Amino acid sequence: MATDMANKVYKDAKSALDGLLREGMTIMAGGFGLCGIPENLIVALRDSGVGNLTCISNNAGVDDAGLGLLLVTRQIKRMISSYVGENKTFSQQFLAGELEIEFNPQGTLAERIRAGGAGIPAFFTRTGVGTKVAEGKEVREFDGDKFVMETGLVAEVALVKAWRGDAAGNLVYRKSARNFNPMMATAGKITVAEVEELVPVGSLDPDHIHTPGIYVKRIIEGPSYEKRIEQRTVRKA
Amino acid sequence: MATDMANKVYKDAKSALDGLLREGMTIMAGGFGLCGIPENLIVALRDSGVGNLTCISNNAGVDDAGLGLLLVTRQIKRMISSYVGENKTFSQQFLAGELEIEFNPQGTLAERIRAGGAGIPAFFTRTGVGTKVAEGKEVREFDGDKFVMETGLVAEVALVKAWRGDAAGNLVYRKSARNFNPMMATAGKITVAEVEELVPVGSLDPDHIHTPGIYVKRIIEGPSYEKRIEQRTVRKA
Amino acid sequence: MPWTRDQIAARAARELRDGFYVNLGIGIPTLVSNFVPEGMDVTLQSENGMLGVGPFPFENQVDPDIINAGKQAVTEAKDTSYFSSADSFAMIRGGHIDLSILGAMEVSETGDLANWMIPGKMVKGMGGAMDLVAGVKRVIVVMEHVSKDGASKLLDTCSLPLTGQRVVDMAITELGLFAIDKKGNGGVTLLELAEGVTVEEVKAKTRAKLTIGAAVKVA
Amino acid sequence: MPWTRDQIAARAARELRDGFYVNLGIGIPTLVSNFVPEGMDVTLQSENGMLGVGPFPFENQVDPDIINAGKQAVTEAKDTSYFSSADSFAMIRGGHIDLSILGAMEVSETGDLANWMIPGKMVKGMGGAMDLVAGVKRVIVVMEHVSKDGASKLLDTCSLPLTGQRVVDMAITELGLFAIDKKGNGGVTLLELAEGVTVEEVKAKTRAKLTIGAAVKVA
Repeated sequence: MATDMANKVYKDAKSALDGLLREGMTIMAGGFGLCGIPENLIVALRDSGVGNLTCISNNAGVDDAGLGLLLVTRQIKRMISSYVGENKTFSQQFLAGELEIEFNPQGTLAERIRAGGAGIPAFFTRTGVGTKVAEGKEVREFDGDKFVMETGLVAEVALVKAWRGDAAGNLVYRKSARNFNPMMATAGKITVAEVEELVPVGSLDPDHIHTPGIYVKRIIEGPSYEKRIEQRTVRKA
Repeated sequence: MATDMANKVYKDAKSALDGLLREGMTIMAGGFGLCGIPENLIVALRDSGVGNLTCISNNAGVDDAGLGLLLVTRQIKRMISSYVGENKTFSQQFLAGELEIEFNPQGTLAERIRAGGAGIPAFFTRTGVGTKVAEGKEVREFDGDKFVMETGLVAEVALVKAWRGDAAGNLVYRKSARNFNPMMATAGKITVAEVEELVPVGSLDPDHIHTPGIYVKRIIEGPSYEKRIEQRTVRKA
Repeated sequence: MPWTRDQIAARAARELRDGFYVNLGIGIPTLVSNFVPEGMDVTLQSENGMLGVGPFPFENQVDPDIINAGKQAVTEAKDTSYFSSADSFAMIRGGHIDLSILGAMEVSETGDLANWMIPGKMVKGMGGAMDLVAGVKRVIVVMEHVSKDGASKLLDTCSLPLTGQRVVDMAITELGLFAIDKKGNGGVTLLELAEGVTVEEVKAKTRAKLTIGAAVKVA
Repeated sequence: MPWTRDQIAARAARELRDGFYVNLGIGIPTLVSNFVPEGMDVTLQSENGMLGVGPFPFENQVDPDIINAGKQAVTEAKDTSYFSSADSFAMIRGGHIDLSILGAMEVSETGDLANWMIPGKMVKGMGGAMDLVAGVKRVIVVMEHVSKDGASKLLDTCSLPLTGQRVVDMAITELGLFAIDKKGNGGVTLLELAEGVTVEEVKAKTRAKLTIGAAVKVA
C-alpha cells in the first residue's frame, strides 16, 4: 500500500474505507461517549454493510449515534468496551444473546491499546486484582503487591477522529475529544483518520502534533460534525 | 508536603532541591546527550555534595557538562543508562572499578521509566531477546515470538527540563529537547522541573501541555542556559 | 436527622487538603465540588483525559469537546491540561491522584468495594472505577447506608462482584462517617455520627464488625 | 573496484520505497539520506523523538534543541513532529518503521547482529540499536566486509555479544549485496557483486554458508 503523503488524503469516508473491510474483522473506534467519535467513518462503515464485526471502543454509542448505528443494523457481533450504559439497543441484543461483550476496566482498555501499538504483548496492572476481571489471568506479586497480566490489543482497522490534520497524517486533537483516539491511531494495522479541518502540511506546529503522521494511512476531512452532547449540564447565568 | 500552586515555584535550583537529597538515593535526570538536560539542577545537585548516587539517565553527559559534573566529583556510584560513549571520566572510573553501570536498551529504558510512572511493575518487550540483556530475566512466548520481561523504574527525585512552565507545574517542551523528560516527570516520587521561561498560569494552551502539573512538585526558572551542541554539524551555504 | 446528600458531600469535602488532585465519581461525589473551602486549591481530574475541571458551563459556554467522565458538559479551570485516556489512567494507576470519592452498592469491613454489577441484571460495565480504586492514594465512598430494600450496604463481606479488594479507606453515609481497616484484619469504626442519629440505629443498619470511635458520644 | 562508502550508501538507498519511514544509524547509514531518489517521499525518524528529520543546518539555522540520535545538529522537514523517547520507541518497537539501516561489527548467516560491545574493551552502551533491530520491519546492515585485522564480518556465528538474534535481512558491503535467511536454516546469498570484484574474493572473505545468486555473473 502506498503511504506517500499525496495518497493519504481521500475524498470522503466511503472511499477512505474502500478495500479495507471484510466480514468478521476487528475494528477500533475512538471516542469517549459521543465525544471525539469518528462520526463520518462510522456512518460509512454502517453503509458498507460489513458484518460480524468485533468492535473495540470504550462505549457503544447511543441508539441513534456512534457505534449504536452499527448495533441497529446488527453489524456488530462482539464488543470490547468498558461501559455501554447509554445504549438501549445494546441491552436488548445482549439480553437476547445476540451480542457478545468483553468488559475491560477503562484504564486497562486504554493501556492494552497503547501496548498493542507499542509492541508490548503483555503488562501487569493492579487494576482488577481480586475481581472477575482477573479470573483466568495470571496474577503475580511484585514488591509484595498483586498484579494481573493483561495483553496488548490491536485491530485490523482503527478509525479515529481529530480536530486538525494534514496530508502527512499528522493529527491534533481538541480538548477532551482526544480520549482514546491517540492510542487507537497506533494500534490499527491500518488507521483511518477523519478531521474537522485538513490543513496544509507545515501549518501544524511540530511540538503540538499529538499523533505523528506515521500512524495514519488514510485521512479525510469530514463534511460536517454533529458533535452531540450526551449530558447538556448548564448553569443558570 | 504542600503541593498547592503558589508553593510549587522556588527561587533557584538550590532551594528547589532543599530537603530532598540524601546519600545513596536514586535520581533521574532528563535529556538526551546534552539536549534537554536540567542544567541548573545538575549544578545544584553537584554543589550539594550528596554522594553515592544512583543516576538513571540515558547518557552520562560529557566531562565538563551534564552528569559528567557529578562524575568528576565522584558523587555517582551507579548509572542506569543506554549509552555513555561521550564521557572520558566515565571510562576511567568504570575501568578502575569505581563506577557501576547497568546498560539498558534505550527504548527499554524509556519504557521502564514510563511504566514506573504509570503503575506498571513489569512488561514484555522483544528488545534484547537472545542477547546479554535478557540474561537472568524471564523470557516468554506470545503468539510464537519471544519477549523478555522488564520492570518499571522509579526514582526518589526526578530532575527535568522544559521550555516553558507555569506555577501549576504544567510543562511544554521544545523540539527534540523533549526526549526523556516527560516520562521522568511521571516517575519521580518528587519531580523538580526547571524551565527557560516561567509563564503565567493560563497562558499555556491546555491542548499543548506535554506534562500536566500534577507531576511537578517544584519548579524554577533557570537563570541561563548554555544548551551546548555536541556535534555542530553544519552545511556550507 | 440523617445527613442529606448535600451534607454527605460537604462532609466528604472536609477530607480535601490544599493542593490535592481529586477524582470525583457520578452522583453525590459530583456534589463535593460545591463544597471545596474558599481559597483551597483542589484540582479535579476526569479520567477521560482532563486535569483541571471547572463547573458546568453557562448556556453560551457549552463546548461538545469539553466533557467529564460522566459525559456532562463542563468547563476548563485556569490551569487545565488535556491528555489521552492512556495517559489519564497512567496518572491514576501510577498513584498520582490524591483522592477518589465515589459511590458504592456495597462496602465490606476490609475495604472491598462493589459498585459495578448485579448478577442477573443488565451489566453496563465498570468504566474507570476499577482503575480508580486500585490506583488512587485514598478512596472515600459516599453512599446511602442501606439499599432500597433495607439491606445494609456496609457489610462483613460483599455479596456482589467486586470492583476492588481492600481499596476503601472511608465511607460516609447519611448516618455518619466510618473509617475502614483495609490493611489489617478489617473492621469499621464509626468516627462521626450525623446529628440526631443514634449509635443503635447505626448498629442496627450495619452488618459489619463495628467499633464506636472514642469521640462519638453514645446518646 | 570495491564499492566506496558512498556507493554502498547509494546501493542501500535503492532499497527505499515511496512513503517509507526510515531510521538511519550513524556512519555510512547517515550517507544514505544523500541518495534518496528525486521525488521519492521518504521520512526519516530519529529515535530520540523526531519524525521528519531534515539535512544538517546552515550555520545560521543551528538550534541546540534540534538534534538527531547521533547528537548532531539537524533541521526540520516540512512535516516534522516531536515526541518523547518513550513514544519514539513505542513507534519503533510497535513495528511502525519500515526500514532501519545501520552499521555492524559482525553479521551471521542467520541474521544475528553484533554491533555494540567487544569484551574486554570499554563498553559505551547499546543505545537504541537493540530496540531498532527488534522492532523495525526490515533491517539492512551496511559495513566493511572484513575487519581491520582482515577477519570476515559475515560469519556463520557471531563471536561478539549480540545486539539482536535473527534480525538482519540484508547486508551491503564494499564487495556486494547479500540477502540473509534470518527465518529459516540460515545462509547468505550474494545477489549483487561490486564492479570488478570476483566471486572468488567474496568467497575468500566470507565465513558464512554462501550461495551465489543466479543473477550474479561468475567471472
